[in-house]
Amino acid sequence: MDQLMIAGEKFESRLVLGTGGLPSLDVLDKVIHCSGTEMVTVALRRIEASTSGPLLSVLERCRVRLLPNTAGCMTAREAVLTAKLAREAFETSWVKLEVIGDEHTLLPDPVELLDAAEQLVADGFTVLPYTNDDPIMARRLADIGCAAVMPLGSPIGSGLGIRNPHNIALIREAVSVPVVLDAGIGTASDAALAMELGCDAVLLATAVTRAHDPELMATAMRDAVSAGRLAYRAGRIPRRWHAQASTQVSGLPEL
Amino acid sequence: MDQLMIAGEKFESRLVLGTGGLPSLDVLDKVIHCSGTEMVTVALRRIEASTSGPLLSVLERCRVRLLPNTAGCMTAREAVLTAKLAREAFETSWVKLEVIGDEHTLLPDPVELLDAAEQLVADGFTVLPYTNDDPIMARRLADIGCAAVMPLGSPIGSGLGIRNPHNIALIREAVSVPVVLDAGIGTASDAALAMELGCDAVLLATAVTRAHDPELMATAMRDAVSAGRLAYRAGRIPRRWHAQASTQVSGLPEL
Amino acid sequence: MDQLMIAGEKFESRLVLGTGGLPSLDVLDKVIHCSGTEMVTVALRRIEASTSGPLLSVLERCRVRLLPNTAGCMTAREAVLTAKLAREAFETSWVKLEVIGDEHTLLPDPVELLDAAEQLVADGFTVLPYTNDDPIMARRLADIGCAAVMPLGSPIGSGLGIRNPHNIALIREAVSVPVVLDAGIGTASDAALAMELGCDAVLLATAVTRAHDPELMATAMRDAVSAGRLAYRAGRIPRRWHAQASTQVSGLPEL
Amino acid sequence: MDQLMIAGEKFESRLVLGTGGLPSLDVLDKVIHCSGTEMVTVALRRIEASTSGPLLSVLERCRVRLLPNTAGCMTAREAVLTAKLAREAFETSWVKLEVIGDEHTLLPDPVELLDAAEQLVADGFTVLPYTNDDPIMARRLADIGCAAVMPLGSPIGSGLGIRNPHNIALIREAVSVPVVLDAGIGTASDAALAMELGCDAVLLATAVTRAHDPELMATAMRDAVSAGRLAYRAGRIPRRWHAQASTQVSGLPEL
Amino acid sequence: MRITVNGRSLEAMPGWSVGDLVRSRTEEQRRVAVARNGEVVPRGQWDSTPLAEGDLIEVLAPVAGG
Amino acid sequence: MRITVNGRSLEAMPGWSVGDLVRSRTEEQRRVAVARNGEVVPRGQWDSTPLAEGDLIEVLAPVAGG
Amino acid sequence: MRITVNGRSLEAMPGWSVGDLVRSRTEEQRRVAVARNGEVVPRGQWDSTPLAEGDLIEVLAPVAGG
Amino acid sequence: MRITVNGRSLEAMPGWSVGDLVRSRTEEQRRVAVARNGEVVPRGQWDSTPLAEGDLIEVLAPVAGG
Repeated sequence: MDQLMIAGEKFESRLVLGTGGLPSLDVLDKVIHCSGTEMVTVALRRIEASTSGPLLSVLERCRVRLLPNTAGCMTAREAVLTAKLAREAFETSWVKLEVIGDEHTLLPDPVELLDAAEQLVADGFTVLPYTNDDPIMARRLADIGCAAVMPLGSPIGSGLGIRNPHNIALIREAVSVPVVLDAGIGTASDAALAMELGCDAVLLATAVTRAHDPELMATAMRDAVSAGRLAYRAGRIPRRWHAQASTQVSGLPEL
Repeated sequence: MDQLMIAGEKFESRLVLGTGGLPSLDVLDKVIHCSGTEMVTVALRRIEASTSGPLLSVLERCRVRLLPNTAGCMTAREAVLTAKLAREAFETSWVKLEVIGDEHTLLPDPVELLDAAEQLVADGFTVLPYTNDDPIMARRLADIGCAAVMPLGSPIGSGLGIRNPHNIALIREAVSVPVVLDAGIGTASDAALAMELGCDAVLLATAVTRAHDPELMATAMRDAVSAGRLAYRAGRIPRRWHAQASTQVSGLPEL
Repeated sequence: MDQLMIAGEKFESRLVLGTGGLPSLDVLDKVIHCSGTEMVTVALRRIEASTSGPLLSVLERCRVRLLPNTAGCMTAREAVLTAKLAREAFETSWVKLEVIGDEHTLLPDPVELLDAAEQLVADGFTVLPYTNDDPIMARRLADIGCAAVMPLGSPIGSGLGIRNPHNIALIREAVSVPVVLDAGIGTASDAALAMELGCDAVLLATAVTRAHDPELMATAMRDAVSAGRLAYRAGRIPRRWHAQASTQVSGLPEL
Repeated sequence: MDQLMIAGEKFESRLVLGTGGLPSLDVLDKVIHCSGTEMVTVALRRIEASTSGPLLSVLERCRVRLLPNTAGCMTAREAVLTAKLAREAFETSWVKLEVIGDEHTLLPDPVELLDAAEQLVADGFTVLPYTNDDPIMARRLADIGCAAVMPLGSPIGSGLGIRNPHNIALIREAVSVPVVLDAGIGTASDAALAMELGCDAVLLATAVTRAHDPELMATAMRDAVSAGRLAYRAGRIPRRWHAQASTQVSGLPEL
Repeated sequence: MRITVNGRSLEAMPGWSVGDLVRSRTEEQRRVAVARNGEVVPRGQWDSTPLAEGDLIEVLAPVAGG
Repeated sequence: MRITVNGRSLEAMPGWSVGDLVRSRTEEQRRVAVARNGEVVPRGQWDSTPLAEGDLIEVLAPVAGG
Repeated sequence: MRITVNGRSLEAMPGWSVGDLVRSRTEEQRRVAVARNGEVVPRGQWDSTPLAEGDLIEVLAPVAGG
Repeated sequence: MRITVNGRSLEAMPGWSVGDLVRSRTEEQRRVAVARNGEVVPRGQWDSTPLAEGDLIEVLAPVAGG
């Protein structure tokens, strides 16, 4: 079988789902079900602002692995502390490591990210860093012991898709850990393309949660990730400048 | 249910499969099965060059609708006669109308195509013309009574995907008959994109039959067409220049 | 010298300028001067709506060739009559032949266009047809005696640039008459790309006349057309997947 | 006048030329002359491998500013030492800072680059760092006192152009120092696009030095940079989904 | 005698020619073109072409164009 | 009687019909179509259509197609 | 004894522990995490961790996240 | 006295300075830079810098560069 393996854990689904942005939590279980995901991201906020009750009952019912994020952190210190608090709250040492460098673009800060990743790896965390699409950064993150690298396609929530497919392909060449395309996916073909470029999985939230019909889009993304992965494994035809007949020319009658 | 309707016929699958280019016919039924298609294209050639036996037994076993093409014809006269011969041979009045203007690009000739389409419509055929991606041509073909229009993404067998998505979207605006993206699909994300642009179906051959693993690619295309259609119906998020947080900012702790 | 030759006429400039859309005619001569153009398009309208006086004095002062268009015509009959009226008014048998198929997209109607082109060629006109980007149509127009073919990059005034560079390159392969990229240019790099694809000239109006600063943009387009043409002649480097050092590696010190 | 200002120095030309890759130095002065550049990059190698004589006589005759690079360095230490040696040899404190992370892609290493940049700025160098296209990295380089940032369009010598125009535009928003697009330019339209995105200058070598005709391509690049800059200043038209007539509709006759 | 000129119906003086009509519309006759009932009337025939009941006339002049 | 079948010239038996010709080429006549001098010969008329001197015949059968 | 909890200053009961504070905020203590002066307070130490003058406390709970 | 110059080991004359070494390599000393054991030797100190056993010397000169 063609399973995804991250840090020794097996996954049938190659779609990681972010839960943020849904109009209401009522549809969360349906969305998770339609997407076929086995891992969803969650976060921590001050208890007054939290919605833990409904959220967690759904997530437990769905039996999905929780992947806490460090969204909103802008320094390694904040991110490391947030990861430790998440380990307490969610009883998992897995973390989607986000260290943001700018509030408009929400792009990751490479310096703070590497610093936080090193500290967390040293502390025994399974670190999945949200990074830019720079192959050198990806290799550095893999070299310091991250369990996967999660390059962006475009800014979080922008729906701009994969702006630089060449870099994603170079990242796939550069590291041996799983590559998870994270951020920027807008629609199904973006997710399929990510997989065709050799990504091992796709992480998305907004594309589903803020779609006009989140359930339909969740199903679309399930199929898109499957389609892209199968196409990658199937080996696509080469691109040609001119045409190539798909019906034999031999035996063409003279009419 | 979200069915495709062409000339009053209902289809569950939105993938039309060309059968040309397979290394051997042994895998044809597997490929058809994996693709989930309900309609495949076939052609006529001189009997010495034909492979009718195995081909037809497979196609009959698979219970798929046959869509004869007029591949190789360069004039309206040849195409009309070929369509009539196909009606005899395959006992169907449906035809994928191809009138080629150039042997390198295999691009359709708009003048001969319109001429042939008018004659065949008048003769009671259900005409599905392979056309360029010009919205005006598409409207003309629809106006003269074609059952669908089948604009190209790029040259046949080129695997260049959809070179002009804008035109495909304009064609979707311009006609009320089904739009079937025909020719140029190279991989799964191309097929998904076609559906996201509003196409009602995708017709492809080479992308599957000449893939390294045709069965896997057939499955990929099945999922890609499904994904693209669902995404189209689900309503994608808008594109944004900057980012939009997918985790709430309210309640962010001060750490 | 690298001159453009259309119907036996030599041009130093490869930029044809449309005059429509300027905020006022006061800047027309400056714009023409900055662009370096030697041929501008003009039109005929009912005399009450016309602005002939100032327009023509400017154009005569600039000593540019006039290229009347048939903008607004939707049938071959209208276009042929308009061309003949323009021949009377402007005393030239050159015509930019436009036959529009749709008022939203202003895309050319291939059937009416071919009909009108044949009639005008037979009547001794020098016909420069505005056509879609279909290589087969371009070849047909050349075959019936058009002096050049003018494929679109994208819809008139859309500023969407060249949506299908592949087709433009195929047109360049398909015909021996000059290829003039007409319609859709939004900015300088679009015009440069047109020339790099092998076009012999670029025709644009809106990109300059509706720019925030038409004079600056006219200069930009002059340089862009020159740059693209020179790059085409210079022979660009091949594209590589990986890098190639631009500083020699031999003699690298050990520091 | 629209001058480029870097570290208090004024430049009329916005094209910085790399001298590596020429078939022979005989054409160097012609290439420099055609390009109109006022600043060229040079390097240091072991004296046995050097070509200093002819090179320097040409460069002195051309009266261009020399910009030594640190090409080939893979650590901050090597790069800093190389910069200091270049300061000795070329009697300039300006440096194109390159610290490469990978020999296949020659992509910059963000960690070593920041380290080297900080040391060199502290030592009084005018640092122009070759960086990836990450807006956060660009801002960090600007914040530590670099005189400009030089993001890549694509890998050195690849000719793949600007793979991620969105990031280049975001970098332009993110920093106040000059942005010089460095690496990846393949042809004229790439250089024009860089300027249209708001870059203050373009640095290229291979596109000119390895072109089939370096002199012609140098002229092309001069015009392309000018065209792109003028278009940026002129303010391009908005993109529209549909068309906008460039000839007035009022007064259209009924023919 | 009723004719239509540039889409407007009007009463033409009896005996008027196309030339009279054009002159009544503009002093500057260079660059003007005239269509009568779907046919070009060449400048040289303006004065020898009488207007007739029901004529559809278009008198056109240059404008800037794309 | 010389005729051309699928591009090759041959001598046809006197009195032969299109049906005879088809049967001489294949047992499996389902899915076969015949053109004679640029016209379709419907299956039902194969036996009642005699071959004539100079006939251009195309006997076609299915192949995989794109 | 003044402390700051989730950004708001308040008067804490003398002798209160972190555990007392958490319980005063929610019945559901599963999935809750507490930071005190920039350090995690593990669940097991809540009750043995007294609050002190000027403590900066963050009491956090799950939310949906991207 | 063995030293390494531009990657090649060689026997240096006793008492030689960096300046002597450079002059032995090239007449044109403008635009030349020298590193000794990972440090720049400024032109002004070439003659006052004696070579020592085991020195790692790089003598560099300009090349075209990207």
